[in-house]
Formats: sequence, structure tokens, C-alpha cells
Amino acid sequence: MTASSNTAPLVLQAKGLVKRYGQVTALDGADFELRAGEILAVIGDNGAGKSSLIKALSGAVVPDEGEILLDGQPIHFRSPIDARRAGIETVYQDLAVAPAMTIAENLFLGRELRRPGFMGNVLRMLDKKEMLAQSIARMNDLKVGIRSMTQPVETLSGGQRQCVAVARAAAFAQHVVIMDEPTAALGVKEGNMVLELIRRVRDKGLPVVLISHNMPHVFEVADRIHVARLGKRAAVLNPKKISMSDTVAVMTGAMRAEDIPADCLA
Amino acid sequence: MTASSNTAPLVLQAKGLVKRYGQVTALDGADFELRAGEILAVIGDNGAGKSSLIKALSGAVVPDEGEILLDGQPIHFRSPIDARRAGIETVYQDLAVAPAMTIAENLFLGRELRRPGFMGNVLRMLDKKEMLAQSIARMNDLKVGIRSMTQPVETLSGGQRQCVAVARAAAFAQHVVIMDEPTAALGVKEGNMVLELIRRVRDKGLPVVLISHNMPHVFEVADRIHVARLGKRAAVLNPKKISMSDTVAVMTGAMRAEDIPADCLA
Amino acid sequence: AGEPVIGLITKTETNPFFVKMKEGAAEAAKAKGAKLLTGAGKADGDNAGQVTAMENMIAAGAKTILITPSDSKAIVPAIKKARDKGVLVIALDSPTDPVDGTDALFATDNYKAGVLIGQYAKATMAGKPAKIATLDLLPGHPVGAQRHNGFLQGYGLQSLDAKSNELAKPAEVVCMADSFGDQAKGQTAMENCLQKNPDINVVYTINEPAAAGAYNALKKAGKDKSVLIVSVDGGCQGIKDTAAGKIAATSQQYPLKMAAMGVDAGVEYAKSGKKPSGYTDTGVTLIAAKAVAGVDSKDTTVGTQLCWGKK
Amino acid sequence: MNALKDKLPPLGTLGPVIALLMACAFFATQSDRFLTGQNLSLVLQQVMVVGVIAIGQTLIILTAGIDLSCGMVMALGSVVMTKFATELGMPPALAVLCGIAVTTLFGLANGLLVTRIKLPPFIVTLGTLNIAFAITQLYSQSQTITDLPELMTGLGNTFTIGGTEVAWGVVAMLGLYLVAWFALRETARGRHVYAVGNSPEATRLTGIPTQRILLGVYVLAGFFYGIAALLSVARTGVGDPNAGQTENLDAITAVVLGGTSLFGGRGVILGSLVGALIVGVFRNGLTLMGVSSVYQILVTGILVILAVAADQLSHKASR
Amino acid sequence: MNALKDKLPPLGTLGPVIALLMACAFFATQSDRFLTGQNLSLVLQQVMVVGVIAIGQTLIILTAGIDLSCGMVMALGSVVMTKFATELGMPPALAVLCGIAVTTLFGLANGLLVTRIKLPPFIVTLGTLNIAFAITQLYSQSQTITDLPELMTGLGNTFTIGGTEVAWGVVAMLGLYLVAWFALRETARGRHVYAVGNSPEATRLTGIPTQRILLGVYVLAGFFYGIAALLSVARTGVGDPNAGQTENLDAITAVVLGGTSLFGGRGVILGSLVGALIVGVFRNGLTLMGVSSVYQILVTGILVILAVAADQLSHKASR
Ligand SMILES: Nc1ncnc2c1ncn2[C@@H]1O[C@H](COP(=O)(O)OP(=O)(O)OP(=O)(O)O)[C@@H](O)[C@H]1O
Ligand SMILES: Nc1ncnc2c1ncn2[C@@H]1O[C@H](COP(=O)(O)OP(=O)(O)OP(=O)(O)O)[C@@H](O)[C@H]1O
Ligand SMILES: [Mg+2]
Ligand SMILES: [Mg+2]
Repeated sequence: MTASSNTAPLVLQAKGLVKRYGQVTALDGADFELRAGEILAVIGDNGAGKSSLIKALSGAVVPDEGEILLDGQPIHFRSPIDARRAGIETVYQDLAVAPAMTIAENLFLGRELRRPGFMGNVLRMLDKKEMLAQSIARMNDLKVGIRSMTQPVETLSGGQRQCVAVARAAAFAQHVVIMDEPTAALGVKEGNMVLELIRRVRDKGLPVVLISHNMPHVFEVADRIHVARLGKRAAVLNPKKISMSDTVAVMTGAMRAEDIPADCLA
Repeated sequence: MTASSNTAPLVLQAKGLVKRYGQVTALDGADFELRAGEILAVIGDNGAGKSSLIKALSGAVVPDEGEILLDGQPIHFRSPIDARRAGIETVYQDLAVAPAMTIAENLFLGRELRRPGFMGNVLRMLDKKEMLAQSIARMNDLKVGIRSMTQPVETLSGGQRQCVAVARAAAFAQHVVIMDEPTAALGVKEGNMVLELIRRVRDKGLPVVLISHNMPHVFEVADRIHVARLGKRAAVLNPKKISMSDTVAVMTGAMRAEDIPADCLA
Repeated sequence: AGEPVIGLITKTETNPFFVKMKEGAAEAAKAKGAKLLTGAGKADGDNAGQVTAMENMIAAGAKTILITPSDSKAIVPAIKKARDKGVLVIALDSPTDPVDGTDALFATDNYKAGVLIGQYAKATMAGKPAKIATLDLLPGHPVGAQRHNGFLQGYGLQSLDAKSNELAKPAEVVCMADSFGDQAKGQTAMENCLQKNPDINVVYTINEPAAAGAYNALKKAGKDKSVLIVSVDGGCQGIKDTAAGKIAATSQQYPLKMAAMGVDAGVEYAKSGKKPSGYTDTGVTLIAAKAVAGVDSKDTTVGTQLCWGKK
Repeated sequence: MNALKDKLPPLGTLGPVIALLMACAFFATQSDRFLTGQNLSLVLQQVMVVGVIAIGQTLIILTAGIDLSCGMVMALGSVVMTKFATELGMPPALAVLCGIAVTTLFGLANGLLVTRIKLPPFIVTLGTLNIAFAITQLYSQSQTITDLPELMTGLGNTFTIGGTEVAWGVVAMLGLYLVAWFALRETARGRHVYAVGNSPEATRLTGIPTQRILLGVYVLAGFFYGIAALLSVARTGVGDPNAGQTENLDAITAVVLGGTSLFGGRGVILGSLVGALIVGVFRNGLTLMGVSSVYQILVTGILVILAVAADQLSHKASR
Repeated sequence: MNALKDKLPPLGTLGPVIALLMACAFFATQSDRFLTGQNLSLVLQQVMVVGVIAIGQTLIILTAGIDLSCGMVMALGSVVMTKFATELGMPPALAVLCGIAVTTLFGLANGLLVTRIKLPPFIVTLGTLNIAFAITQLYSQSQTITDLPELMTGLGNTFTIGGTEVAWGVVAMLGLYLVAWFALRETARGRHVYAVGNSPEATRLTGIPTQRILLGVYVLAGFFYGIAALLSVARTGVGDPNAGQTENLDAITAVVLGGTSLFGGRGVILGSLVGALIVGVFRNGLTLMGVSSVYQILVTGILVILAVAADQLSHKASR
């Protein structure tokens, strides 16, 4: 089931985003469109502004110019809290985990479960048991061989740590999932599990934004491909029509946007 | 020029390495052999002990058991300094850059150039100009579009930061280069530049250890493939003979070591 | 272990005055066969530290506590608790407020010490208009206030009474600064005061280290000859400075005497259960290199005989 | 990872307890008065003020901050509550509440400066340290406030359990520690305090209102300093404008001895109680031994290092 | 990245200078004596001891450490050098060297405890603070040492440039700052100090002997405290066992006001000089204005916050 045609409604949209860091212009009038029920891959060279784009979309940075629309309504995220309230979950490239805290704590950070009844409502006690059980279930989905959910994240290997962040986003998203290079540190098996997870999330009806440098991964799951280049959107491609090498050509600037065959655009 | 046959002399060798972190056994009697002039890929699932292995080989951790031989001589690295003195340069997975310092400073950290003459010899003044010039040259090799070498590393994108670490190792290695997932955060173009760089290093005569989860990359450059599994070496494969899917099968344990056709072993 | 245990609690560890007091107590205790425990607050004004020290000494078996109260009022409730347990508490050096908070008081009158040097300064100035700098202790410290206000009283200026913890500031005082009783800070304070008003001709200092600092500053400014410095304490170094003309006059106090009297009383109490009572003034003497008409003073030879510290 | 933190060795949770027990064992061999219920009760009373201040300090240090103003703010609180009760003739309970309100306001001011203007906590609290000190001196005219109503010093009174006198204030302190420990360990907000200290950026990105948590921590710390003010009034029976001068360093020492990292995010609040007790036991034990006061300082210096070093070396050995 | 550090806003390199200039401008309007060469020279003399201590403290804070013992170690150094010169009758130069050797040894002890046993610098220096204090008091019997040979106080003498008196000690301090600034900025070892503070693990992995650098920093700091001891002797003309008690906090304040991060790795050493000057200018200017001491404390508290806040807000505006 690969949903999303060009007519599916726009869930998340951005127009003319600009973000400057001192001298550096990370986003230079970038547009963005995410349609309902699709997996949108975002690709581009290093420094093309992919992370900056999704940081703007998830409230982690406030863009200097441009507007963001959620379900067609203009929206201003002043902080990640606003985006989370709107149901947008994000896996950041620099992982955004608290190293000294356990895996279970990191999974539920900011969405802790409370015990039922008096203990939870009045004493506001955490339901550590339940969170532990759910953590195990979530991490098992990804088939990472982590022995204990109560070990601090800082003792995990690079890939294991990434799985924690991915599992968290997938578990809690209500509206949109954004993942910035979720498979970068993952092994072949674990990478495939994450792709599988992304598909499952999409199949639940949530659109997914996937940033990745891994072209086979992108072509395996993406419904459309957003190519970022020099802080702008260079093109949106249809992976069913365009070849991998042409995609890379567009990405690196070897093929100009005008030269892309019209049926390859999405 | 793909050198290294099974008869090339052993440059770096490890026997029965064991490393435990509390309850977790990261290395469980791992062997390792790096031959002169080869590119040895190390692959394995997340948590298989790849990073732990190369940390032991580069002096970043001291193994609990086992021995390491350099050019056939037993050697004890008590710290990364010892390994560096022996000419082993390493790119660590967690990058090991000092975020507040500039790119140029990070490139030359621990190997700063001094000015010639009185200023350098007596006042021990740094030759910042020369280091800057060399930094630009090194980074240009990798074709990363970084504007200024005097910007702090913390302002770089994930991939750009990785390029700094790779450029450093390649520039200064005397004997062996070890790279732990150097291309993980890199774009297609930049990833290819790094592979190219790795080949160039090998062609200079230095053996390279490349840890990667990217099978196409591995098959593109590796002379031999070391498969790590559950803290041990599961097999050493010949990428010219074995298929990518069989390799993945060995890595994940789907294919047992005994079942690998003998001519696929390296 | 039949020997009587006596606790001595000073304001701080560091002031030579208290160090001498401890020495005096230790000697007397040795002579009388008593065991001496010593303690102190961490800093001047540290009441809680003194309370803790007192409790610990009583826990260690002390039946007599000699204390120089850092805070004359704040210590009273804790002393009451101790006395309720049958412990003899004697205030040394300065009284508690109210005075009957302790069984007895062996002390000098800090206000009077100030008055003496105030009178001396006034007589020496002989009617010349005074421009006074005061180098005080630290904000909120009763001894600092008593000496300061006593000095102004003795000089015949508008002042406050002996109970006040505030510092009077009549028009003649052109600069007030805190020295913390420390030489380096006294020097800094004096330097800044001279910048503020170069015509200063009388300097009151809280103690002799501060006076030495003030002298340094004045000397650097070339004014050491024309400015009158008066101080309080009467330590041997201070008397030396007085003899050398650095300090014009100082009010001498007698820590050794207080301590010895305190230990004697404690031993007596252990033997006979007899408690001393009331206020015993251990005296204060004005020491000056040059006597002036109308003010009773002793010369520095006498001062040296009676001084505390390293002679 | 956050490599900086790796520099500060995590003093194991049990380490401080072992150091405390070792100190106790040592003093017990030196003086038979040491291990009596009465003496230990005394030590508890002596640490109760610093102990409660250390709760607030721990919260702040857990967020990678520091509070230099704690002692002075406490002194201000005790002056306000005693002056209100005596001079203004307020009912004691109301006066106490006013005092606590003042310290809480100082916490709020610290918190706003840290979160809104993003000043370093060290500078902010250095400033409020001076401000609180000056206001205390000016408002009290540097006079100790005496003749307090009985009710205000009630927490200083004792009751007897099994022949040992226990002060109500000690019970209050232990209660506060339990509440703080529970809240930090078992509630979401408590875990967020750790998270903010451990990795503020990661915590912000997960959508936790880090600024509000930081602000809350400073306000809460101010509240605890108010309680400490009440305890100090109860213990000494007066409102003392010169109180609190050594409590800054003492409280920070207790927290660090208790194993909480000055870099934030790591530590157990009960450790701070143990840290405060270590300091109190040293002072008490050395006096019982009859060590003279300058030597006490010397020995304390050596023992502090030894206590932490023993802990650290035993960790190494077990690795 | 090291997210913790992002919390401490980097006070721009120019910020402290602007704060200093603002303070100077303010005091100049309040007192026409303030902006005289003589007065400014005096301020420099008043900060020279703290200024030199702050050099050592900056080095340590740059490595993410902290040194609470600095003032007490300095006091010990000044007592040792003056006692050796007077009682033992040593030649002054030798006595000074002995004093500096003692402070350097204390630095070595701090450094060994931090690097070998891996104790937190806070605890180590808290211990050595107490030890140095006790030794100072015991060795000097709390007596000030006077009647020093001329040579020892030579750095306190002044020479005249353009009608303004300048103390040799101030020249020495400025010289030391320039050397430290040069070494930190232009030599490899200096950059390594920053690297160790910024990311100890990354620095270790690049093969830099981080432990040796840390040790060197503590030893060097001890050496600077020895120089400060000499300056303090020169300034006051005596060996004062009670010196140094407020210098701990003063020196740390100077460093932080100067823009160096307490989390290490970020800062400019010249900022510490500016920070020390800010404190000195406040004290001098407020006395010139005739502000009484309690109000001085109040005003200092407010101004410290305002100075850093103005800096911080101006940064925000320019972003
Ligand atoms: N905090 C910052 N300060 C200064 N410059 C920044 C900052 N963050 C990003 N940049 C710059 O903005 C540009 C875009 O960065 P961004 O992280 O969005 O790239 P990216 O497309 O995600 O790259 P990568 O694939 O390497 O992750 C880069 O040139 C980077 O150096
Ligand atoms: N400092 C540590 N403390 C505790 N456990 C650790 C530590 N470092 C690694 N481990 C554990 O050792 C095992 C091997 O880790 P290692 O980093 O070597 O794996 P890896 O093969 O490099 O994985 P990846 O591909 O994800 O980077 C993992 O299970 C990890 O959790
Ligand atoms: Mg990115
Ligand atoms: Mg790894």
C-alpha cells in the first residue's frame, strides 16, 4: 500500500523559509510539502540545509522568514513543545537523548506514564513497571539486542542509541513523524527494521519525513523525494519514474531542475 | 591496484581480545588481522563489538585479556598516545572533535605546526597561517563546501563534522588508518570522496581499517571483509568471491561460518 | 579522667587576639590540671558555628564554657540551654545581651576603648578641624560598632550609645570603609578614602593590622607624618608600631588575663561548685608614644610589658 | 556524548554512606561518648539547617547550576519572619509565611534572571548574595532579633524516643528529604530535573518546557531556604542577621560530598544529607576527641580528601 | 555536541570590557577624582594580587576545574617567604623562591589528586584550602610577620610615568597576563588547555596527554599563587597569615565576570584581568562616592547582575 497521490491533502507545508546563522544562510527560501499518508524522503548534500529545514518544521529553531502551515492553517512553532502538541514527533540527527538516563526513561521523556488511582493522580507517581514493559516491546520491534532497558543510554553503541530515538518517535507520533538520518549508524538488519517501522507508521495513516543519505533506503520506501540544494528545494522527484543516478545528479547539481523529464517530477 | 594477498605481512594483529563493561561483554575473544597495503572492512550488527575492537587496537580502551601485535611484535597501548606514536591514526565513531575549537585547530590538534626560527623554536609560537593553508587544502580534497576554517566545529552540519575527523586521520597517518563509520553521516558525493580518499591512502602503502554498515561502500573498496559477531570474529570474507546477500547472511548469523564456501574466505 | 574539662570558644581561629587567648587558657589549664577544648566560629559573626561548638564540648563532658560571643544576642538562647544543664558559662572579652545571659563576664569595654582613643585624638588635634576616616570591621558587627561609636563619643562628636550596632556618621567623618580587620583590606580602604578626600587628618582603625595597612597607604601618599592614626587592641606588634610613631595611640586589652581568669573559675567550679558572677573588667589602657595634656595614657614601655602576641 | 561529565567521577550512590560509616566507626573507637543516641541526635540538630539548604542547593546543582546566595537568603528570611512577629506583632504562623515568601521571591528572582536573561547562575546568585546580605543588614539594622514568640521556636524543641531526645526540626528535615527524594525519583517532573541538567538541549527537543522547570527549581530552592530560615530561628531562638555566612560553602560541600555532580544531571538527593552528616560528624567527633580547633581544620581537610579518595579507589578496584 | 555548555552563554570577548567602560563612565560622572591617573593607578595596585591569582584560577577553570584553595595557598606562601627571610635569615631572593616552591607544591598536590585519583577539583581544593589554612596559622602562630628586608617589598614601589605613579607589581601583573595570553593563544600547549576543557575525551583520543596537561595547569596555578604571595607581601609590607580569605571568591568572580565559562574550554584570559578591574573599580568608585559599606554591597550586587545582563541582552539584540 503506497498511498499518496499528488492530490492527497497537504498536511505540513512551508513556504520560503529562511534561516541564517551569522554569516551562513542555512535555509534560503526553502519550500516544503508533505501530503497525507506518504513517506517523503528529503535528500541533499552535506550542508544543504536538510536538518535546518526539519528543525524549523519541528519548532527546534524559529525561521527568520517564511511561513509554515499545518493542515492548511498557518502555524507558529516557538518551541518543540508547540510542535509536539500538534502531534509532530521528530528524531533529530544529533539524537537528542539524555546520556545519563536509562533507555526507558529516554523513551518516555516528557510523556511519562503515571500509576493509576491515588498513587498516580495525587502522589503523581510514575508507573515505572509499565514504562519498562512498553519499552521492551518497542525496542523489540526494532530487534536490537539490548540487554536491559534500565542501562544508561551512554553505555550503548552508536547504533543502539539511534534505535532509542527512532523507537520514541514512532511510538508517540499523532500527526507527523520526522526522522533525520535515522539509519545512519544502523547495521543492515537494524536499518531494515527501521524502514519496516517507517512503513508501518505510514500504514497507520501518519505521513513520514525521512532524511537519508542512503539512496537504496530512499528508493525502497519513499513515495516522493524532496531534493534539498543550497538551502532551497531543488525538485520533488518520483522514485518510481526516475533512476537513482539521475536523482544523485539532481542532488549534486549535475542535472538542472529544468532538464528533469516532467514525468519524473512528483 | 588492489594489493594484499593472503601472504602480505601482518601489520596489526590481535588475538583473543576480551573487553567487559560491567555485565556487558563487548569483546569475547576477538581475533583480528590487518595485512600490509590492504583495505580491511569490518562489518557487523549494531553492538557486535566493532567500535570496542578498534578502540582496543588504538589504545582508547585497554582490553581485559588478549594480545595485540604490531609488525609481529607484541605491543601494549596504554593510551591513544602510544598508538599515535606507533603511527596509527583513528577516526572514532563519536567523532572525537573539540566542539568549541575551530576546524583548523581540530585538524592539527596534538600535531600543531610551529613557526620556523626563533618565534617557533624559542617562543614556541604556532604557525597559524600555515595550518590554515594546509587545512583548506585537506578539506578541499573532500570537496565539502565549508566556508571558513576558523569557524568552530560545533557550527558545522553532521556530515561536515565527520569530514573534519576523516581529513585529520588521512593527513597524519604513518602506519595504519582506522575509520569507524566515516561515511555514516555523509552525502552521496561526500561519501564517494571519502572512499576515494581511503583508496589513495592505501595506494600510499598504508593499510586501512574501515568499519561501515554501508554494504555497497564496503564492496566497492574492501580487499577483505572482517565480520564481527557477538564480540568475536565470525569470518573473514573475500568480496570478490562472495555475494552481498551472503555477506549479510553471515553477519546476521543466518549463514554459519562452516557453511561458507571455502573460496569465499579470505 | 577526673580532670575538669573546660571549653573555650573564640570568635575566629585567626585573630591573634584569640590565638593569644587560647594560649593563655592552655597555660592556665596545664598549670591547674584541667583539660582544655577549643573551638571557634568559621568567621566573625558566625553564631551557629559557636552554638555547634558549645554543644559538642558539652557532649565531650565540658562543665565550663568560656565564650567570646560573636553575636551578643543570638548566642543567649543556646547559653541558656547549656546553663539549664548545669554548665557554667562565662563570657570573655565581650558581654552577651542581656549581660546576665552568662554566669559571669570577664571582659574589656570596647566602647570605652574607643572613647579613650577618641579623647586622645581630640586632645592631640588641639582644636584643629578634624577630617576623619574610619576603617571599620565589617557590616553588622557589634564590636566594630562599639569601638567606632566610642571613638566618636570620646572625640566629642555626635555618636550612638554602646548598645547600637549601627555606625554613627557625623559630618566630621568624611570617609567610612570596612577593613575586615585585615591589613591588605585596610590599606585598600585607606587608599580609596584618600582619593575621596585627600585632606583627611585623623584615622580611626578597628585594630592594629588595619592601622598598619592605613599607615602603608598614607606613607605611599606622603602623608604619614601629617595624619593621626589611632587604634584598638594593644597587641605587641601594635605597640611596636605605636613606639615607631606609625600609630599615635591604641587602647590595650588583655586576652591572656581574661582566659586565665576564666580557666581558674572553671577549675574552681569543678572543685567546689562555686560559680563566679557579675562583670569583671579586665581593663583597658590607653597606650601612646606621646602623652597629651588632659588624657591619661601609659607609654609604650608599659604597653610592651603588658602586650599580647610575640613581644 | 557529553565528555565533560566523564571527568567528574560519579561518586557511587553508596560511596558517601561508606565514608560516613567509616568516619563514625573511627570516632566511636576514639570516644565512648560518640556513639550515644544523645550525641548523634545532637549532630542531627547541628546539621538540620545546612541539611535543608542543601536540598534546595541539590536541586539547583542537578540542573548544572549553582546557588551562592542560599545562606544569605536564609538569613534574610529569618530576619523577616522574626521582625514581623516581634515588631509588627504578626501572628507567628503568618510571620513565618511572610519570611518564606521573601526567600521564595528571591528564588524567583534568581530563576527569572537565569531563564529569561540567560545569565550564568554563578553570577546571578553572586549578585543576589550581596543584595540579600545588604537588605538583611539594613532591615535589621544589624541587630539580632530576640524575644520571639514560643511558637516560632517550636521546631527547636525536642521529644523523647527511647531515651533519646529528637528535635522536631530534625524530623522536619528528614521529612523534607523523603519528599524531595520521592519527587525526584518517582515523578515525571523530578526526572525532568535530571534530564535538564544532563542534556538541556535534548530535553528541550523532546518538548519538555526546560525553562519552566529551571524556574521552578530556583523557586523551590528559595522555598527550602525559607524553611531553613525557620529551622535556624528555632535552633538559635533568635533572628540573626549574621547567620548564613558559611552556609553557602557548607551546603555546596554537602552536595558534592554526597556524590552529586557539579556538572548536573547526576546524583541522589539523599547523598546530600549524608554529605551534611559527614561534615557534622567530623566537627562533633573531633571535638569529642579534644582535637584543638586549628588542628580540627587541618584534619577535616585531610579527611574530606581521604573520604572521597577511598570511595574513588574502591570503585576503581571493583571495575 | 556538548549541550551543557550551550547553557552558559558565551559572554562575548568584548562584553566585559564594555561593562568595565560603562562602570568607569558612570563613576567619572559621580566623582571628578575618579578618572585621574593616580586613582586608576591605585585601582591597579589594589587588584594586582587578585589579578595574579586569577591567572592561575583561569587556567584551572579553562580545564573545567575550580580551585577553592587559591587564596589560602597564597597566604601560606607569603608567610613562608617572610618567615624564612626574617627568622631563618635567608637571603630575600631565596626566601621568595622557597615561598613560591611551597605554593607550587600545593598546586602539584592538587593536580596529582585530580589526575591520579580522579577526585573532583572542588573536593580536592576544598581539602587543601583547609590544610593550607591550618598550616598557615600553625606555622605563623597567627602572627603577622614584619620587619621585612627592603628587597622583598620592592615590587610594591612605584616609578613615575607622565606624572602617574605606577607600581612595579602592576607591571609584573600585566606582564604575566601578556605571557599567559600569548601562551594560551599562540602555543600548542595553550590550545591543548582549551581542548582538555572543551572535550577531555576527544582530546585524549587525539593522543594529547590530557592528564599531564591537567597536572601542569595545577602546578602552574600554584606557581602563580606564589607570585601573588610575593605581590601581597610587597603591597602590604608584611607576611599576613590572615590574607587570602576573600580571594577565593574574588578570583573566581573575576574569571567568570571576564567571560570564562565555568564548564571549561571557553574564555579569554585577558577577560579575567578585566573582571578583576571591574570589582576593583566598583569598590574604589563607590568609596569615592561616599556610599556606605552596606549600600556598597547592595549596589555591587545589583551592578554585577546589570553588567552581565547588559552584555547578554546586547548580544541577543545583535543576533
Ligand atoms: N548552529 C549553527 N551555527 C552556524 N551554522 C550552522 C548551524 N547549524 C547549521 N549551520 C550551517 O548551516 C548549513 C546547513 O546545515 P544543516 O545542518 O541544515 O545541513 P544538512 O543538510 O542537515 O547537512 P548534513 O547532511 O551534513 O546533516 C551548514 O553549512 C552548517 O554549517
Ligand atoms: N562504555 C560502555 N559501558 C557499557 N557498555 C558498553 C560501553 N561501550 C560499549 N558497550 C556495550 O558493548 C557492546 C559493543 O559495543 P560497540 O560500541 O563495540 O558496538 P559496535 O559494534 O560498534 O556497534 P554500532 O554498529 O552500533 O556502533 C554494546 O552492547 C554496548 O552496549
Ligand atoms: Mg543534517
Ligand atoms: Mg560502533
